[in-house]
Amino acid sequence: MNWFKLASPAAFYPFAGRLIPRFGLAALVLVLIGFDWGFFLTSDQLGGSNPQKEYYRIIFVHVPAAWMSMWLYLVLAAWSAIGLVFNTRLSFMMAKAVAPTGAIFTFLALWTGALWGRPSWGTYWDWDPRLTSELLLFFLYIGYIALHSAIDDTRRADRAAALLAIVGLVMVPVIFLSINCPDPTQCASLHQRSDPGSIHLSILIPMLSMTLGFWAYSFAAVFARLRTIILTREADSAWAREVIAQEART
Amino acid sequence: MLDVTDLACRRGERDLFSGLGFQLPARTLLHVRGRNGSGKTSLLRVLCGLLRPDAGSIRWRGENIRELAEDYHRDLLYFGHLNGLKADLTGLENLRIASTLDQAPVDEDAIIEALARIGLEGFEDLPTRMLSQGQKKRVALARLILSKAPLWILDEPFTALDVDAVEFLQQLISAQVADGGSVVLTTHQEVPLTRGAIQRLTLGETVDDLDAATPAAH
Amino acid sequence: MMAFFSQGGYGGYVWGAFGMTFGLLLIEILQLRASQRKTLTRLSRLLRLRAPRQTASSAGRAQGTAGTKS
Amino acid sequence: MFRVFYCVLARDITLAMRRRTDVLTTLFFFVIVVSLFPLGVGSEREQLRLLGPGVVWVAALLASMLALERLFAADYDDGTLEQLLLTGQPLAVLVLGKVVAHWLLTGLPLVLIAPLVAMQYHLSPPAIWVMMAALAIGTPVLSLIGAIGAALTLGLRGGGILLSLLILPLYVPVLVYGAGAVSVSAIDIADTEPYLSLLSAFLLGASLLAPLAAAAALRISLE
Repeated sequence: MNWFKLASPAAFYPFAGRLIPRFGLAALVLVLIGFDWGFFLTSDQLGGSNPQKEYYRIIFVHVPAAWMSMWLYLVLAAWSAIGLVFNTRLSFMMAKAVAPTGAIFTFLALWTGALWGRPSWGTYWDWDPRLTSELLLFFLYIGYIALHSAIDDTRRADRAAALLAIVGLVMVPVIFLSINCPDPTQCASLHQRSDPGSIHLSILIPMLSMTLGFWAYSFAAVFARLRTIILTREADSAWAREVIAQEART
Repeated sequence: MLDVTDLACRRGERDLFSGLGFQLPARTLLHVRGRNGSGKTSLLRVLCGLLRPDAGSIRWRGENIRELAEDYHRDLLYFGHLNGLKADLTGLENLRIASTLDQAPVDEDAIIEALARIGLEGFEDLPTRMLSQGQKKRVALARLILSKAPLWILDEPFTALDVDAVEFLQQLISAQVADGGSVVLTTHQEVPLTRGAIQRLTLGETVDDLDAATPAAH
Repeated sequence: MMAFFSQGGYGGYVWGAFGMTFGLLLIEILQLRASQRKTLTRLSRLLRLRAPRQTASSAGRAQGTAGTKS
Repeated sequence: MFRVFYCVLARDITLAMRRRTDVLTTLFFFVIVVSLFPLGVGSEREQLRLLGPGVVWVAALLASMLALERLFAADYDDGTLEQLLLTGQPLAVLVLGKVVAHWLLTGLPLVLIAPLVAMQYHLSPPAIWVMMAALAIGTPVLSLIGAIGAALTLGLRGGGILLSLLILPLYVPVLVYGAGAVSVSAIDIADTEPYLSLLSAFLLGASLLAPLAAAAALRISLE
């Protein structure tokens, strides 16, 4: 397969169309495995130095959602940079399509974090560095979406929002540093320091399965959104007319 | 000197022009015509490098203007719909700043003389917001007198000018062409030249217009 | 079964988290479906409207080239 | 290059001096916001001393952001911005000139008036000095980062509110370390050094990168 060919919207449109059901199915299966494992194969209580009861199961969605939110912002900024450097239309559309899904996962990370915080810390919102970082990431997503929708001219909207995404990406390490280390001389204010090696396998497997499920879901959702964006923007071209005429009949 | 090939420009959902190509040698004036909305201003902004074309290339003395960037802008004088004057500054200050930024600073006497030539003697120390529309335009046009740029791109320079000023501007343009420069301009006015060539470019109407009768190209 | 739903008394938190997650993702899917359908109908209507004119005038573009007169 | 930088700087300052009220508006906005807090949270001294650094910094953030809206807008409206893009000078240098002028007109007054508002919060004299130093290093960073947002939202409807949405999250590091420095100074003045050096590092980074980003944003917005 010639991958460069896929850079043209005309070739990518049907390609994405074929992939959506596959990713959708993969997402469903993986999420179900994660759910099933997490609820029926893990113990009800978490012992150790930090004993937790059933509510710890929230991490099976919280952690994957938080991971996805950060990963998708990277994807968003990467496509923005590619678009600005190589001036490829599809990259901008890709970035635009990623943003809402990323924002949803960020919101979910915040929501599930709050619900975990209440039984765990006794409050829905604590200025925990990781939750605060998610909150700021959420603002960055909202900024991208707001700027893009405030500009009528598509090209300016694409490029301006892309630049904002890159500026955001450059600032993210600094923002996270300032949140994690409000005192520059010591940075250990995390509520719970987690060491990936110490996580029990029965917890890690559902968490990873759920993450992969969310990842596949993101592919499906982003491709679906991308197809609509492509069609709207390319409506004048011959291939798009054919597609529209064809799909309108079915 | 200016070499345009296969230029295309879209604004929003609409194709303004495509496959546009021409060469503009020295000692030439390019007169761009077309109806309202036919893309005249967009074309001029593309030629300035303010607007990125959707296809095609523009070369200045053989090099792409994207790569020349600032070097191209040094050779260029653009006169847009807006006068580009700060209303709170005097004509003198406006022109002094403009010439400093163009890296061709001129002394105060030259500016005062330029303003006098364009008929604004005694107005040089007034904030431009106190001037009339036509006078503001004259202050802005005084940049043409001070400019040494070989390429002028002028968007509707004749509007809001009275008969004397129009005639003076025509002389300026024809002097620029005679001195070996090039001028691109949009106007409904004819510009008589003493020396040099005139090219005409008509941007066609979109065929969606019901009464579109003009042929697409001349 | 009851134990599954009550989650040791933390059912509200656990199901609140999972419910919001799956709910939001479902809403996103439905919203994507709806917007795709809406775009298709809008574009096909637009095409139908334009079609007769398009054939009459062969191309919807303006073109220009310069000729020299001295 | 220094000549054009200076030219733009002098131009913007001359312009502001002909409309002096604009400068004072920002300053009074800052003073009013800071003065409102004690009315809202109560005037207990100990509490005010704790809140002071954060309140002053948040007010500075808002004041600098409000003023930013005008950074490029006036030039955009009268066409001089277009001319600035076509001057044949590196646009980033011109942007830096405008930002420096903007800071001198809106940021510097905040630094100078800081002792006055600090007294409203019963800050100790050393804390006041630290606050002035932190504001002097931090507010230019705000102007620099804000210039990117101002360039991106140029000419948009609702530009001001959009600008705050885009820019305020990016101000967080300056807020954290700026306010942190003042809070820490109450314990030991020597502890403020890492805070101020971090702020200085931000200033260095921002003055190198932000003008480039703002120049790119201006090019995009003027297309």
